Order: sequence, then C-alpha cells, then structure tokens
Amino acid sequence: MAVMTYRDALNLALREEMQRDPRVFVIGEEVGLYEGAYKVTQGLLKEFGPRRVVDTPIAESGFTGVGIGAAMVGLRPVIEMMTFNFALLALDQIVNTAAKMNYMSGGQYNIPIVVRGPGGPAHQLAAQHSQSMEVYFYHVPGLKVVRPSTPADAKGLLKSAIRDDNPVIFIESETLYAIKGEVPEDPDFTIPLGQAVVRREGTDVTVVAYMGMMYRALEAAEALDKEGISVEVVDPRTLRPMDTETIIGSVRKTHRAVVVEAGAGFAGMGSEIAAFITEQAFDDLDAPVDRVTGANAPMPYARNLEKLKTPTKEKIIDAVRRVCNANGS
Amino acid sequence: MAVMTYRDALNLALREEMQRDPRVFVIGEEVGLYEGAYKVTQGLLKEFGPRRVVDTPIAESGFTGVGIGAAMVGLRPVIEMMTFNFALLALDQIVNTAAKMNYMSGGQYNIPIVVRGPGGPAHQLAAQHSQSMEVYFYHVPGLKVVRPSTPADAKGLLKSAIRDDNPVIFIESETLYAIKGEVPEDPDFTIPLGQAVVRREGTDVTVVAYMGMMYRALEAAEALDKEGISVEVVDPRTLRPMDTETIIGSVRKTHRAVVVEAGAGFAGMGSEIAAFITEQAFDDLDAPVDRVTGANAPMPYARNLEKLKTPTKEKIIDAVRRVCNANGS
Amino acid sequence: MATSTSTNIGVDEDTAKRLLHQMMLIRRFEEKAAENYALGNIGGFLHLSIGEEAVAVGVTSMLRPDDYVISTYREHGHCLAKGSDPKRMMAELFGRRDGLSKGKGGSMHLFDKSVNFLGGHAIVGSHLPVAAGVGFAIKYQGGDQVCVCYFGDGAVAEGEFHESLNLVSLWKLPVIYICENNRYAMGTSLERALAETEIYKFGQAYKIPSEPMDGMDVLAVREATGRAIERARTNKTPVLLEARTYRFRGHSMRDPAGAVYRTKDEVEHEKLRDPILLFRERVLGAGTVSVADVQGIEKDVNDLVDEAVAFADASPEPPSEWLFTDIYRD
Amino acid sequence: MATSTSTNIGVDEDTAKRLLHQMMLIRRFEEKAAENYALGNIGGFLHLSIGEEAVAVGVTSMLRPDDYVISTYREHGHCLAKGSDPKRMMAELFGRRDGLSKGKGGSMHLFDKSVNFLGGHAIVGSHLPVAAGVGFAIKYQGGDQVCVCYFGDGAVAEGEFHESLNLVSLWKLPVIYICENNRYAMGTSLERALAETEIYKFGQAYKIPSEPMDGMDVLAVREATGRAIERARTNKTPVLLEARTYRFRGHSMRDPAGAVYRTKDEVEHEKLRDPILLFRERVLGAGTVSVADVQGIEKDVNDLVDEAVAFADASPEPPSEWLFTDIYRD
Ligand SMILES: Cc1ncc(C[n+]2csc(CCOP(=O)(O)OP(=O)(O)O)c2C)c(N)n1
Ligand SMILES: Cc1ncc(C[n+]2csc(CCOP(=O)(O)OP(=O)(O)O)c2C)c(N)n1
Ligand SMILES: [Mg+2]
Ligand SMILES: [Mg+2]
Repeated sequence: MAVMTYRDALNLALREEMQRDPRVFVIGEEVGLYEGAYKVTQGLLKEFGPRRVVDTPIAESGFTGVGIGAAMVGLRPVIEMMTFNFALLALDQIVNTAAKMNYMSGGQYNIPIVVRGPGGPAHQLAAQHSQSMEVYFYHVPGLKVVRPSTPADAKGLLKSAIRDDNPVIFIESETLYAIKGEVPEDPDFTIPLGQAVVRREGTDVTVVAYMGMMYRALEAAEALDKEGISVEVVDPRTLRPMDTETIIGSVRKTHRAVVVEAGAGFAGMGSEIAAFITEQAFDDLDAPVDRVTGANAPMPYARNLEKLKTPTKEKIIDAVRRVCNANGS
Repeated sequence: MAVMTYRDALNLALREEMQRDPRVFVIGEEVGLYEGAYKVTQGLLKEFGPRRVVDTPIAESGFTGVGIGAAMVGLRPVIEMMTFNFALLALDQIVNTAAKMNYMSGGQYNIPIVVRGPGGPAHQLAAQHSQSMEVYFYHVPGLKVVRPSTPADAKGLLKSAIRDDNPVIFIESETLYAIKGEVPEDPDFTIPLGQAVVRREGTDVTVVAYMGMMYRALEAAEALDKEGISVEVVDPRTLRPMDTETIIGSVRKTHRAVVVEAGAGFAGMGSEIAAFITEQAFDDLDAPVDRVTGANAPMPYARNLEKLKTPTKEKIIDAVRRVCNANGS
Repeated sequence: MATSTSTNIGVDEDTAKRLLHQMMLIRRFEEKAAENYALGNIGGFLHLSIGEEAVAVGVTSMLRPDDYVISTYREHGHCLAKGSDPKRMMAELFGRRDGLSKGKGGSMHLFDKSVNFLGGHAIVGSHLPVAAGVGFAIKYQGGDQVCVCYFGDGAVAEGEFHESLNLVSLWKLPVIYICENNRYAMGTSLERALAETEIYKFGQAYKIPSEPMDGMDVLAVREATGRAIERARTNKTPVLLEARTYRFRGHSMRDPAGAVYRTKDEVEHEKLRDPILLFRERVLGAGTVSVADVQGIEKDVNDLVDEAVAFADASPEPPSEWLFTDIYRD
Repeated sequence: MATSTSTNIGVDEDTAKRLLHQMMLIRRFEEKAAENYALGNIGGFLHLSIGEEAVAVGVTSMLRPDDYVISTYREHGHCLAKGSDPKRMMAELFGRRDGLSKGKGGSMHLFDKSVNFLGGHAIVGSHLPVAAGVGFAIKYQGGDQVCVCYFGDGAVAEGEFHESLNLVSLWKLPVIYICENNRYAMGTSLERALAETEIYKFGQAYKIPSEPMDGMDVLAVREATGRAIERARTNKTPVLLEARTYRFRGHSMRDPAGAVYRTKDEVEHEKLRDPILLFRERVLGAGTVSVADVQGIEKDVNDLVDEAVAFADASPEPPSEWLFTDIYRD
C-alpha cells in the first residue's frame, strides 16, 4: 500500500499495463509532449516513446476511429478524451462502430479499447465544459461504463478496463484528480468491472452514489450519524454492467434508499437505480426511493449559481430524513 | 377531418407551416429533388423552390450547424435527419450548441429549430440502422423531445414544434409512415407540446407506451378486456417536457402501471417513468411498476432474432397480468 | 486530368480468366441476391454494386491475402473478391446461422476475419478513420501489409474524410483510400454535393499522392492500384485513388433504378461501358481467352451462386439464444 | 506564398488613433482580466489573446455594424472590437448579474446581440458550421451583410472545418473564415497537427479564394480583409484568410506561458513583433499621431478598463432563480 493521488493512481495503472502488454498504447490530445491536459499521462512519453504515446490533432472522431481500427487488428488502445465533453464528437464511432462491431460480425471482431478522461461537474467551466457525460453511454449494449471514485478504484478498475476485451468508457473527474488515498502497489492488483462496493456500513437507509456525490454522501452520513440515523453508502463503481445484487442486498437490509447523481435528474442513472430497486425490493421498501439529482438546467458559469446546480451534502441529508420519516416502520 | 397517412400528415404540417411563415425552411439529405428518403417532403420542392427546400451533402454536423446558425439570425429551420441513427454525428451541435445557446447567452440567442426524421426499430435494418435514438436527447436541458404516435399527433405536434422557440427533437417512425388516421384539416389545428393523452380508458391498470409500442399496448388491452382486465393506455407523446400529471392521474385511478418501451431497457425512458410514478404515487400503487422493454442487445438482422428484440403484445399482456396478480388490491 | 486507361492488354490467360471469373461471380451473386430479395428471402436494405465490379476485382487482384480491406454497405463485391465463401455470404444475406456474421449482420455488415475483410460499415464515412487505425496498427506491429478502404463519393463531404486523410498523411500510414465515384450519393449528384467534383484532387490538400482511374476498366484499375500499393507498402504512406465508375441499379432495392435523379438515357449510355463486357471483348479480341473459356466461366459462376443460394436456403435460422451472444466478448 | 505586408501607411489620423485605441484597449482589458483571475474574481478557463490584437481590430475595422461575427473561447478581443461595452464584458467574466450573458456564460461564452456578436463557442470547430448558417440566412433574407468566423489553427483538423468549407463554397455563402494561426493548439504545434501547415492553401481544395496575412500588422490585416469583404459582400461568396499571429501568453491562465512546447527564446523573439508596438512606432514615425496622442489613448483605455473592473466588482451575483431561467424561451 502507498498513499497517492487519484491522478498518480491512474498514471501508475497506465504505466503497469503498458509494461505488461506491448499491445497497449495511449492516444489522444496532448497526452505526450504536454503530458496530459490534466497530467494523467505524465512521464509516459519519456518511458514508452512516441510509438506508444501518441499525440493527435483535434479530431475526436478521427482518433477514436483510429483506436477502433487498431483494436480490430490486435492492439489495445487507451484513448484519452481531454474531457468527456468532447466525446460527443466521437459518439457515433463509439456507439455505432465500437459497441456494435462484435455483434454485427457475429463475434469475429471484438473491440478492446478504453476511452478515458475526466467528466462531470468541474469548477466554473460553464455549460459546454461541465456536464455529466455518462448518460450518453450507459444505455448502450456493447459498452461497459466505469466511474471510479477513489485512487484505489482508479487504479484497479483502469487496469481491468485495459485488460477487458470490450469497449470500456472510463470517466474520471477533474475534481478528484488531486485527492489522495491508499493504493495497492502490487501490479497484479485489479478490481473486476461490475462490482459495487459498500463504502460505509449502515442499517437505516441505503444511499447510492458515485464520484464526488459519494463523498457528499459520506459527509451526510457522518452528520446523520449524530442524529442517530445510520446510513449505508453504496458506490456502484461500474454503471454498466450494474451490480444490482449489492445494491438490492443493502436495501433489503435498510428498507430505505436514496439515489444521488450529479447530472440533471430527468432520465438519468438515478432513474434506473430507483426503478430496479423498486422492482426488485418493493416489498422490502418502507418508503419510495428518493432521488437527489443535479438541477435540471445547463451548468451556469456564475459561482453562486453553479453551487446551486450540483447536489450538496445538505440536500442528501434532507432526502435521507424524508425517507426515514416516510410511512412504514 | 380527413383520413390520411402519418406520412401525409407530416407533409401537410410542413406545407402549412411553410405557407404560414416565410422564415420556415426545410434542409437535409434528399429532401428536395428526391422528395425525401421516406417521401415526407414530397412536393415541397415544387411548391416552395430550392431556396426553402434545401438538399445537402452527407454532412450531418455541418447542415445541423447551418440550421442553428440560421436560427440565430431569424430563420426557423426544419432539419431532416434521413434517419435518426445519423444524428449522433450531429449530437455535439444539438447538445452543446443548440440546447445550451439560450442559456449561455443569458437569453439573447434562442434556437428555434426542429430536427426531425424517423427513428426506432425498423425492418431488418440491423444494429446501425434500427435503434431507439430518443435516449440521447430527452435527458438534455434545453431540448424538447417529441414522439408522435398517430397521424393527427404527427400533424398537430409537428406544427407546434415548428412554432416553438426552442430546439425540438421530433422522432418519427419508418414503421408508422403508412398508417392511416383522422387528421383535422384546419390549418390552425395544433397539439401543444408536453401533453400526454389517454388512448384508451380503463380501470385496472395503466399502460404507458408511445409509437409502435402504443399500438401493441392497445392490442394487449383488447385481449385483456376479454379476461376482464380493464387497461388504460396513456401515450406521453412528448417525452421532454413530460406530462407527469396525466400519467400520475391515471395511476392514482388504476393503482397499477406497466411502462413499455422499444429501446433496450437499462436506463431508458421506462426507467424515468417508472421512477416518477413510484415517487409520486407510491401509496396508490398496489404493485411495483412493471417495465416491458426491448431486449438489452443491439438489433440483430435475422428476422427471427429481430422479432425477439422488440416487445410484443404477448409480453405486455404478461406484464399486465403480473401487476394484477401482485400483492395488494 | 483524364483517367489513365490501361495501355496494353498485359494479362496472361490465367489472370484474364481469374479477373473475368471474379467479375462475373460478383455480377451473378448480386443478380441472385436481387431475385431473393424480391422473393422475401433477403430483407432490410440491399445495395448492389452491379456495374462497379471492375473496381473490387482490379484492386483486390493486386493485394496480398494478408492485406486488409474495409468497406461500406455496398460491399458484396469487395468481400467476394477478397476471397470469402459465396455460400456463407449468401447465408448472411438470408439471415441464417451459417452466415459470415451468424445472420446478425446482414447484407450491410459482412465481416470475414479469415480473409482480413474488416466489414461492411453502414454509417457513411465512419470506416475511414477505422482504416487509418488499421494502417496505424500495421506500422506499430512492423508489418508490411496495406489497408484498402473503399468509400463512396457521398462520404467525401463528411468530416471524417478530412480527419482521416489528415491523420494518415501526418502519420504516414499505409492506407489506400479508394473512392468508388459512381457520381451519385443516393439521389444527389456530385455537383450538388461537392465544391470539388474531381475527388482525387482532395489528395493535394493533404499532400497525399492521388489519381483518378477508369473504374470500368479492370486493367486500368490494376495499373493504378499496383502503383499505389507498391508505394504504400514500401514507403508506408497513404494514397488516394478515385475510381470513376457507375451504378447500373438503384441505390438500393428500394430505389427503383434511380429514375428521379438521373435519366434513362444516361443509365443506358453508361451500360455500354459495362466492365464485364468491356473486358470480355478485350480478352477475346486479343485471343487471351476463348469463347469456350468464357462459357465455362459462365457455367461455373452460375453453379457457384446456385450452390450459395441452396446453402443459404438450407441453413437454419439462428437459435433464439443468439440474440444475447456476441454483445460482449468474455 | 509570403504573407502580404501592408505597403504604405494608408491610414488617416482618426483611423490610426481608433486602431491603436482598440488594440490597446483589448490588451489592457486582458491584462486586468489576468490580474482579476489571480485574485479569484474570475474563475474557470480564461484564454487571453495578448499578441493577437491586430487581427480582431484590423478585421473589425473593415466591417459594418450590421455584419456578424462569431468566434471561439478566445474572443475578448473580437467582442470588444465589435463594439461591446467593456463593463458588461468584465461583469460577465466576473460572473455577475450585469454581464452580457447575465453571468451564466463567462469568459468563453460572451454573446452580444446588440452588436451582432454571435458568441463565444468552446467546442473547437463547432461554430464553423454555425457561421455557414448565418451566411445562409443572410442570403435567404436577401441581405448584404457578411459573417466573419474566427477560429484557431487547431480547428483545422476537425471534420467540421471540411464540412463547412465545402458547404459555403457549394452554396456560395458570404462567410469569411479567418484562421488565427498562432502556430499552437494548446501544446501542439502546427507541424504535429496538420499535413498542410500553410492553412490558407486548404481553400484551394474547396475552390475558395484564400490568402495568408501578417496578423501582427494591423494594416496588412485591413488590406487583406478589405479585399475579402468586398468580394464576399458583392459576390455573396466565401473567403478563407489565414492570419499569421502568435499568442504571447499561455494557452489559458492554467498553462504557464507554455514552457513545455515552445522555447522562451521563441516567445521573446515573437514579442519583438508585438502588433501594438509595431503599429505605434509606425504611426509615430509617419507622424500620423503624436506621442501626446498615444499617452492620451493610454490614459483613456486605462480609465475604461478600470471603470469596467469597478462596474463588474459592484455588480451583484445573479439571483438564485436565474439558475432556471433562459433554459427555454417561451
Ligand atoms: C452518416 C450517414 N448519413 C446518411 C446515411 C444514409 N445513406 C446511406 S447510403 C447514402 C449515400 C451514399 O452515397 P455514396 O457515398 O456515394 O455511396 P454509394 O451508395 O453511391 O455507393 C446515404 C445518404 C448513412 N448511411 N450514414
Ligand atoms: C472539440 C474540442 N476538443 C478539444 C478541446 C480542448 N481545447 C480547448 S482549446 C484547444 C486548442 C485549440 O487551439 P487553436 O484552435 O489553435 O486555438 P487557440 O487556442 O490557439 O487560439 C483544445 C484542444 C475543445 N475545447 N473542443
Ligand atoms: Mg456514390
Ligand atoms: Mg492556435
């Protein structure tokens, strides 16, 4: 175990996988000479050279297609989106080509790529540069979608994503790159895709949250503890495939659930989680699943408005109180 | 009232709005000389000329951007996507430019465009040409999303969409173009966006469905009637903004709900509808909301597999029976 | 710049027979496919390359088996020429279990890894960057193959054409982009789609060597492609070729011969340059092959295609479970 | 082709003063913005155009008020030159209620309908098709305005560059595309991004008249732009101009002067061609303006920018309800 930042954990995962497998290479804007707009690829060009650390022009659809083509004939590209906001320009490549190729070819051509980069709310970057992008991917059969909340998860899940034989969308966060945590140094350490984790044990209510919202949820849990409300926090980590069992298991125990997401709520991840919890644990629920979501608006630039856009610890606390005071028990 | 096809109803709406407002024009691939890949724009070039019926090269992002720019300075374009599968190439324009412009400009530049064309399952067109595309749009603040199921709705909603001052995503269906129905000829006839409609009254269970699934639901309702199960069918018509009141009102009456959607289920429209029904009518529900969705797979080409991919009348009947036999009542 | 037409006949008997055989096989395969579409044995979209056979055959005849080919939804000819089994191709068109893609892809999505045929892609322009990626991998792996990417004139207006040409030139990748310019993208003629209708000229903007070629003359195609492959293989650099050709049938089976956007006369006139007739007359005239040889080839391709149809017809539908297989590779 | 440098001084006193005033105003505005970014009054991304002022000022000085301008996230200069109020601009950078976009857009999304400034767009390449649409509308409405679209060298590699140039040429639209070629897209130099680094040459592929111009020489910019506007306005056709310029600061405030990807020497060398110094010496030398005039202008722009900062500072935050306004127009 070593304490390192989320950024360094990602960097270490890339380094280890590139050392382990010569087919793995990194491609994207500013990943080489500039060492990454957010420095996630720092030192890679020096260590692996321009053949395996490839700077591209600003052509998201183009270099994503390059990754897909390279994957068709035996390579394992890690494609960096400088930020996921720009992934919409490559969405056709990801959805219509990468995600469907194995199916359309009857299993002949699988596409082992990772598309990674930061996404989600950032600091005063406004509507075009500060949005939750996972919504464009987790609905798509053929894709896997990961949102790692901690340094250890960042490392373990990125390594699994790179080793996975399918297209994996791996969305990090500008606001988490600097956080520190314990990270296993063992190069064989990986975390399987599709496994949620209980971040905090509790008995009264289950709060499902990932990325920055997971930290808000833990803070809320601390505060609620003092009121005698015991909150269990579950982090899905992988959104597709979703580990419904761990979440349902927790709800069967607590009988109450709050789902938190940073994105605008309507038809988001929270909708699906609330829906399957209700379907699978209806009789165990003492209250309807409550959703705490980002405001249903684009991201404003003004600092004060931006604060109102994304769920706060307080909003989560209110929701937990709501479900606890609801009928039943 | 006149009986006409869904296709002709759309054509009439375009014609009337172009006659009514000189700022309205149609732009897209094959909309002019070829009169539309699906003939929705038949006769428009002859009537309005090449200035207002604009054939484009195959450049979805380009001509969608052209529509947005034209809208910024006073025009009201109707942009045809030959099929919505290709809209992913224009998604950045739609999501990051059109949907956010009014907000980013503090209300200075609204974008009155309609992006229309067929979407959803078609006949043996396989994975890239047969998919439910609304999922990429209804989550986005700043957009409105319409899915018209009948010829009358096609006309009334398209006219409202064209008159709306915001970007409206209007997704038709290849499988409905030929269906016939009564359509008001009055050029002032419109249907407001954001209003659901009860297609069939019933007392035991509410089935929410749109487009082809709405017809499957009506067939299922007929069959279930014989078993003494009275089904109410509600068609949202507009997915964003969603008319939650009409749907909740129906569920408060029937105490049971089944949500049907053609698309792969995970994190789709059905998730949101199931989630808000449960939140707002939890105490009225005698059973958890049931979802009937398309198989969680890309669309296969083979006829027999294709049949298994999209929900059938039988699957809806089973779901209704499930919720009716569930505990409670 | 006029398209370079083949100078001398310059093919031996075997080659002549092989080229004729392949072109006739493609023609026959697609004629039968059309019949079976009418019969309802084939569904969805069916795009025929009838009239364009010389491009697929001429190009592929200069490739090595380990070279890669990637194409559009109008790919039957490219797939057959690369060496795929007509039986498994027809079974795919029928949507049957023995199809190349297990019946899941259909006519627009033929893939055959055994011959390095990288598919059938139906989003216009989308496979051009993918081809660049194949070229990237060839270089990364130190191989000496090339990747041929076929696309239509309609794809030229898409942004991915530009992004791809810039990337392959910037990175010096062994990709040969071959535009099958049949002068129409569905109902849109070149003049109504492109500011520059001499498509090969776009190569200059990216400093990519490019030339037009007579796509109705299989030998002209061989000559130009030969030069291109030689260059790409040795220098590991891209080439852009424009094959001037023509589609005798409608855009797809749903487009009745394209009556609206082009005249009957134009179509009839172009049919006078039917690539199969042209080449047959030429090799007969030069005495390279005999009438009997031609009849023999005719019989052989008819038999092959009949077998293919019989095989497809006999192949069962894919089992229901297959709806959920191949979504992910585990 | 060498960039055309302005031949004679060819500006009268008023024009000279106006040009100098605008360039110095932009410079001062951005220097103060940088200060206030450091102070935390401005957040998010802040991209300065220091070093590139001659382009915005030279181009706009040839436009009519009813002409349209659309730009990128590096648009302070373009917006100021088009005539926006520095106070409301600075208030927008501060994220305040009196900002051009009510504080919702910030530095990257300045919009000012009152002067036909169509924004600040931060997805590279995305506003090029939008500009084509503005040109389309001008023609549709029978107007005689033109639309100027500024973009960076980095946008040239994006597919939308290609789609847009093809469309405006095909449809003959009065759009003037002006590439502000500062030789770097963030940390990526031209040579590492484009197969053709003489960007104006791309115009040829689309049959669009194009030329490079010295972006550090405001008079050269005026001359080339004058020709372009004349042509676009009368023929209703597009033009592509490449302004050769340089960014003196880092890509954004988060990029320390760009130390990694370019040398200090290079930056210092380019600073010798500071467009403001060049023009000032020139007009002083020619006696068009006096030292006193220059000092007067200096004082005036300092005052204007100080007022702008004071105004922004005094403007309240937008009310909470505004989070939900302007999402839709009803
Ligand atoms: C991105 C995209 N837009 C539109 C279509 C619909 N479409 C299918 S084929 C076609 C015409 C393509 O013409 P061309 O590239 O010249 O190829 P050809 O059919 O002539 O061989 C169009 C518009 C599509 N498949 N993909
Ligand atoms: C589509 C897209 N990709 C990437 C980015 C991130 N990004 C912002 S500015 C920039 C560099 C643009 O360089 P250039 O076009 O030369 O303009 P300059 O900044 O030099 O004025 C990049 C890569 C973006 N905003 N949009
Ligand atoms: Mg064509
Ligand atoms: Mg630049």
